Amino acid sequence: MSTIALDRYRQNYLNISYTAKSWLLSTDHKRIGILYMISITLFFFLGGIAAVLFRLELLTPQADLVKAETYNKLFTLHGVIMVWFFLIPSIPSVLGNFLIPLMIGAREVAFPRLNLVSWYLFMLGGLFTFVVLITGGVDTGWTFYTPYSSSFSNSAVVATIIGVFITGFSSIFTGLNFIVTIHKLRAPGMKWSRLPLFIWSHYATSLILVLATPVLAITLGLIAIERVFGVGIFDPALGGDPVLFEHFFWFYSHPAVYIMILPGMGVTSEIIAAFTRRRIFGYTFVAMASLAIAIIGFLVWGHHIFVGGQSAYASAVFSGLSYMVAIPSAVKVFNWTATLYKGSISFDTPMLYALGFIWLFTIGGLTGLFVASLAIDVHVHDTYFVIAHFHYIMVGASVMAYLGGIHYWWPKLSGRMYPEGWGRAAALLIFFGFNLTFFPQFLLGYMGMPRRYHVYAEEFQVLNVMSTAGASILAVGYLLPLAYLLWSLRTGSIAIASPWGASGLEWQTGSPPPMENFEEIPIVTEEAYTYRPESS
Amino acid sequence: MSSHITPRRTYIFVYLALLILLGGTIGVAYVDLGIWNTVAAITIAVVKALLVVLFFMHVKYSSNLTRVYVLAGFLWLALLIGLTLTDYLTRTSGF
Amino acid sequence: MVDLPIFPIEASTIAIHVDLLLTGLVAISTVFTLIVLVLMVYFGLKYRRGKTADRSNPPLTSTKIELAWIFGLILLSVGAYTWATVIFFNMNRPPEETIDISVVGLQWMWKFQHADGQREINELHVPVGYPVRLVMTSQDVIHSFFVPAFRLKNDVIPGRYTELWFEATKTGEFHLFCAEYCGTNHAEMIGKIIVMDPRAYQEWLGGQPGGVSMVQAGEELFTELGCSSCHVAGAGVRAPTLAGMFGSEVRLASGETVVADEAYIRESILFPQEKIVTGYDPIMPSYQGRVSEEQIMQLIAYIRSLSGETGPEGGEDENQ
Amino acid sequence: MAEARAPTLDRPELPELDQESISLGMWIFLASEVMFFGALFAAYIIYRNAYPQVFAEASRHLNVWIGGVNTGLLLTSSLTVALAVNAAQLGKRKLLIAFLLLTIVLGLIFLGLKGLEYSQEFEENLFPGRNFIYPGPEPEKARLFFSLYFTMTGLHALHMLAGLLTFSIIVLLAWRKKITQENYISVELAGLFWHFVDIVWIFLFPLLYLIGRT
Ligand code: HEA
Ligand code: HEA
Ligand code: HEC
Ligand code: CUA
Ligand SMILES: [Cu+2]
Repeated sequence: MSTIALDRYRQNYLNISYTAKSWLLSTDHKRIGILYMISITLFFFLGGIAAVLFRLELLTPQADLVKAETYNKLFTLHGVIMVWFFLIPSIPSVLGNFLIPLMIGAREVAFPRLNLVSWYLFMLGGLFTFVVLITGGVDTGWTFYTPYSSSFSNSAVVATIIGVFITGFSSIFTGLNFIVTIHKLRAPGMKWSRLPLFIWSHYATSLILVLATPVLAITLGLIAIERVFGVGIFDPALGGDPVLFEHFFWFYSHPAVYIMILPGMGVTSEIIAAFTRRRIFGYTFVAMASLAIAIIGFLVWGHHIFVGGQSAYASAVFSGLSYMVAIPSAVKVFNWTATLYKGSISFDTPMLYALGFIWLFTIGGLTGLFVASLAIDVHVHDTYFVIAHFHYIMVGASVMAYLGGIHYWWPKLSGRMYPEGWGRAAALLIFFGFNLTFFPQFLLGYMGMPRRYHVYAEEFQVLNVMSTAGASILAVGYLLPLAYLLWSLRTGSIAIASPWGASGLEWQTGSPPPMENFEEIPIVTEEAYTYRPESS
Repeated sequence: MSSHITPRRTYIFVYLALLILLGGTIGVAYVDLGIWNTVAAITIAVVKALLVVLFFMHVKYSSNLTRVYVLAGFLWLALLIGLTLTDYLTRTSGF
Repeated sequence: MVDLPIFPIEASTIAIHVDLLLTGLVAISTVFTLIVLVLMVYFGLKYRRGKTADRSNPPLTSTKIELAWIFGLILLSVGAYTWATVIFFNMNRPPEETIDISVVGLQWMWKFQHADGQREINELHVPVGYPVRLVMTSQDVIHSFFVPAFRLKNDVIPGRYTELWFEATKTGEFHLFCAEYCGTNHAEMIGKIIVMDPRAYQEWLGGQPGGVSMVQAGEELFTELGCSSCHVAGAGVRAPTLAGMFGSEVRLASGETVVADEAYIRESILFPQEKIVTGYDPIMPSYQGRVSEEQIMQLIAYIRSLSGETGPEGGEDENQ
Repeated sequence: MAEARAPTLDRPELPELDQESISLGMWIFLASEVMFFGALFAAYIIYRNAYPQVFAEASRHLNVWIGGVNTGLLLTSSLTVALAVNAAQLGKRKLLIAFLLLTIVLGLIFLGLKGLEYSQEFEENLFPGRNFIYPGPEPEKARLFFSLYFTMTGLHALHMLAGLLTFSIIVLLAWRKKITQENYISVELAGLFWHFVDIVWIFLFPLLYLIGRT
């Protein structure tokens, strides 16, 4: 196998053609994955720049860098871009697209052309939103709460909604594609019980993509209709109920947070297995936990409106269900930790990210339980405590998992190795910068600093300065991988088919894989992660 | 491509049943049954939908996997409605 | 002079319970985070690749262990959940006797009116040691009334009433924030809760140009708007008498019964056709667009007073 | 391998999905569509539950005749679509085209009637836009009913348009003999979509037109 891989002139999906057309019209899942990678990286830095700007504003209690309007537009831009144009498509659309067929031993996804359509929809929605956010801006927050968004804001709400709406269809098609692919295109012998956990978590993610996204589309659509035609469904002046909008919005947006974490969990499972040379402890439980999270995750949305005018009884129900969704998450954390036992552990960059993921997810998840506890949420709702909670999960955990995954599969994606020393340094820098940015925000939140405030009370300043300092370190931390990964494309050493010695079908084909993925469709005879730590 | 071919006669029967049910739903709407009006309307609609799904859409002959996804759509809708109602039906003030 | 206060002052009866709960959750979380951290470090050192260690027969799965931690966590969750939920329901249930204050939120200020008619903007004076109940609504978008020192917040929603009650335990000035994003100057929709000792509070009330109390204002409106032309014994029109109505169960034409609370009265004024009292004709006109939220609150105060509800004045009588 | 660098990136032997798998994709999409309309149904249920009288009264302003006839038309079109799929399965091209054309005609009549109905409602100022005037009690809440009515039926009509467009394309393809007994999946998929649109209407009709008729 390695003889093929070493042949750098071997035909593969990257060198088969270099024309722009061969990329922009490619229906190859690997190329589409790369297209997504480039686009979401751009969006990430865009959202990041907004974050840097408002973090700078927050250095002092007064408004000095930007005006109130600008500040509001900045955090809206940050939230909208980071959620819909970076994190939701991050792991599924990049790594999922690239790896799902490879991992299950298929040549393609089920609907290759639809896959390309998804990317175009994504870009259409993305560019649309981008132009809107840059030219006019929107100031509703990423949550679009009505009646502010429908009757009061005079920013470009409708245009933004159209962008998000279009991108929603990209999500739905991606999810649909993955589901059919996983059901129908598994290689012979690839039973469900042999699937890598990455596949399980993407299956669960796809369910959410398909069943939750349409609700967001219609709900935002209703806001747009209300603004354009004056046909209001949530307008309190007509006896409508703005809280109903919140219900619908969160019916999507809570499951959506699992769209953002489940794929990261899948990546983590792969990395932990590869770098401990161990089958993940409790494979079945970890796999089922993904499905449990996806399903129970649909039943907890009301925890965002504990103080939003929801009945106290409904709040009690949603709080209880939120506690339940923590249990499958805990199962995962414990099983990953248990996998380390008697492993053969090496601390390469991907492993550092994976361990960072586990620990930061634990903190983020546990503080999720704080906010799921009714009495605490009354106090910390809409404060920086919530901001810290979700950045611990979304930045601490999910972005770490994404970076870990990119490093782990970089040889497969690009055919080159990244510089290991730089990789580890960046991972540590990001970990440190991250904690310095967001840990102080828990304290700020409990002290009562509300979110979406550009001016604040004096006593909050010290912690805010710490947070901004952390954000600057974080910014450098994120620039590093961008730089050395790009650099490695020219200078990195050539990757062999399986540089980590990991199991999994994706490692059995060349790096980068040939256009048709496998010269011959593999036949699977073993379970996932067959390693023998004693022997290494 | 091979798949089940439903005889045309079946389609016609189903169609006639649908028309009768349509007549039924209109008819029953003009009789005062109190709350049962709504129950009847929904029941008839569900039966009609079932007929369409099972025969016109061939779910009667589909694999279990397809059936799971057919059900999933409706089940999830029930979740959306059901849990939203836990709020609306227990509100003590307002709305 | 960097001083870093990292814990907010506790100034209400409920705050101590919330903080205790927080402490409990922090303790649980610390245990779990440490377990994960310690195991990660320990295994990482012990089983580092290249090190010799006993790696024989690594366990692959164990249903027993899995079920053990699943059920363990369920028990722990039920405990924490119950604790938090009980406090929450106590936060929601005001005591019988409260000082009632009406609150209207609008872009971007807070308006308050005391029972005796004293109005305040962005400042609210309350006595220490007495339960205070806020009945809140918004004139435009959703806001949220947040007093960190009391550990309390609730959204203020247009078209509805929401409530909040607290009993301050410390005198002093505390932050009032708007916590729900409400547009450009959301961050400046802030104010002060000034907690005074009861005597000072009485003096403050006396010193304010209160003028007309809520009930009186409501009574005037009641005549002005023509309510009295129907809702008064001997009026030509048959309309239910409003005396004794507040808090009672009203039987509706549809067969349902509802409790006549603030929201019900508000609805009766704005959307009278929706809930028709049994035995009456649906002739009451809608007052939507003709009364402001503040005026509705005054009407409600008046209608409450007709039921001999201690209501608005109640709290005050106590203070004397 | 040098020849493999041809500009076309067609990969060899891409697996042919069987019909069942392709239909599965459609069904997943339809599950998604259920949720898309579903939020509107949820809103309807919640508001109707809150304001039953007003909704009943407002419903009486709709034209039950047009609604009823349209339901009949749509059910019939579902039959013709089912028969079209049947014809495709049997490889009867002419019959396929005939049934599809019939479906398109039925769909167009539906939309025509719907348009007529909308224009009547616009004339009566029942469109809940800026000129909304409602003669009955509680105009504000009746307005909610009409908002729901117009959004739900409007969205439904858009779906019908999409379906009709697809059918027109399929007629063209069938005309050019591109649709064969072995490859009629497009007919099958369009059919599934159309039946779904029919089912949505099966619920819309009683919920919008038939409340408060007693
Ligand atoms: C990827 C994103 C992500 C993820 C995975 C989660 C996961 C969770 N979230 Fe989070 N959340 C967000 C993103 C996310 N959240 C965002 C973006 C917001 C704010 C939106 C906005 O308003 O803008 C938010 C807001 C938010 C709120 C509303 C707060 C408020 O506005 O007042 C709540 C309330 O319950 C909540 C709860 C939870 C819970 C219980 C989990 C659980 O799934 C966590 C489960 C995990 C664990 C618990 C850790 C592992 C467990 C152990 C180590 C064992 C110990 C366990 C027990 C004792 C049971 N979240
Ligand atoms: C995937 C989701 C995601 C990600 C990755 C992030 C990343 C970051 N977020 Fe994000 N955040 C959200 C999702 C996310 N956020 C959401 C949903 C909200 C709520 C919005 C709302 O209220 O509506 C929010 C809100 C939010 C707030 C609250 C704003 C407010 O309420 O007023 C803050 C405050 O500190 C913050 C900070 C940061 C920081 C410092 C990062 C950093 O991790 C970013 C680091 C990245 C970079 C810094 C870019 C890389 C570097 C460069 C481009 C170099 C150039 C840099 C310089 C000029 C120094 N975020
Ligand atoms: C044209 C006569 C008329 C006027 C004017 C009128 N009402 Fe009424 N009101 C009625 C009738 C009749 C009913 C009982 C039927 C119903 O519930 O609508 C009623 C019911 C009520 C109820 C519910 C009573 C119960 O027992 O549940 C309240 C509260 C009320 N009105 C308040 C007011 C207020 C406040 C005003 C003025 C702002 C007002 N009404 C003006 C005729 C009137
Ligand atoms: Cu008012 Cu924010
Ligand atoms: Cu949530």
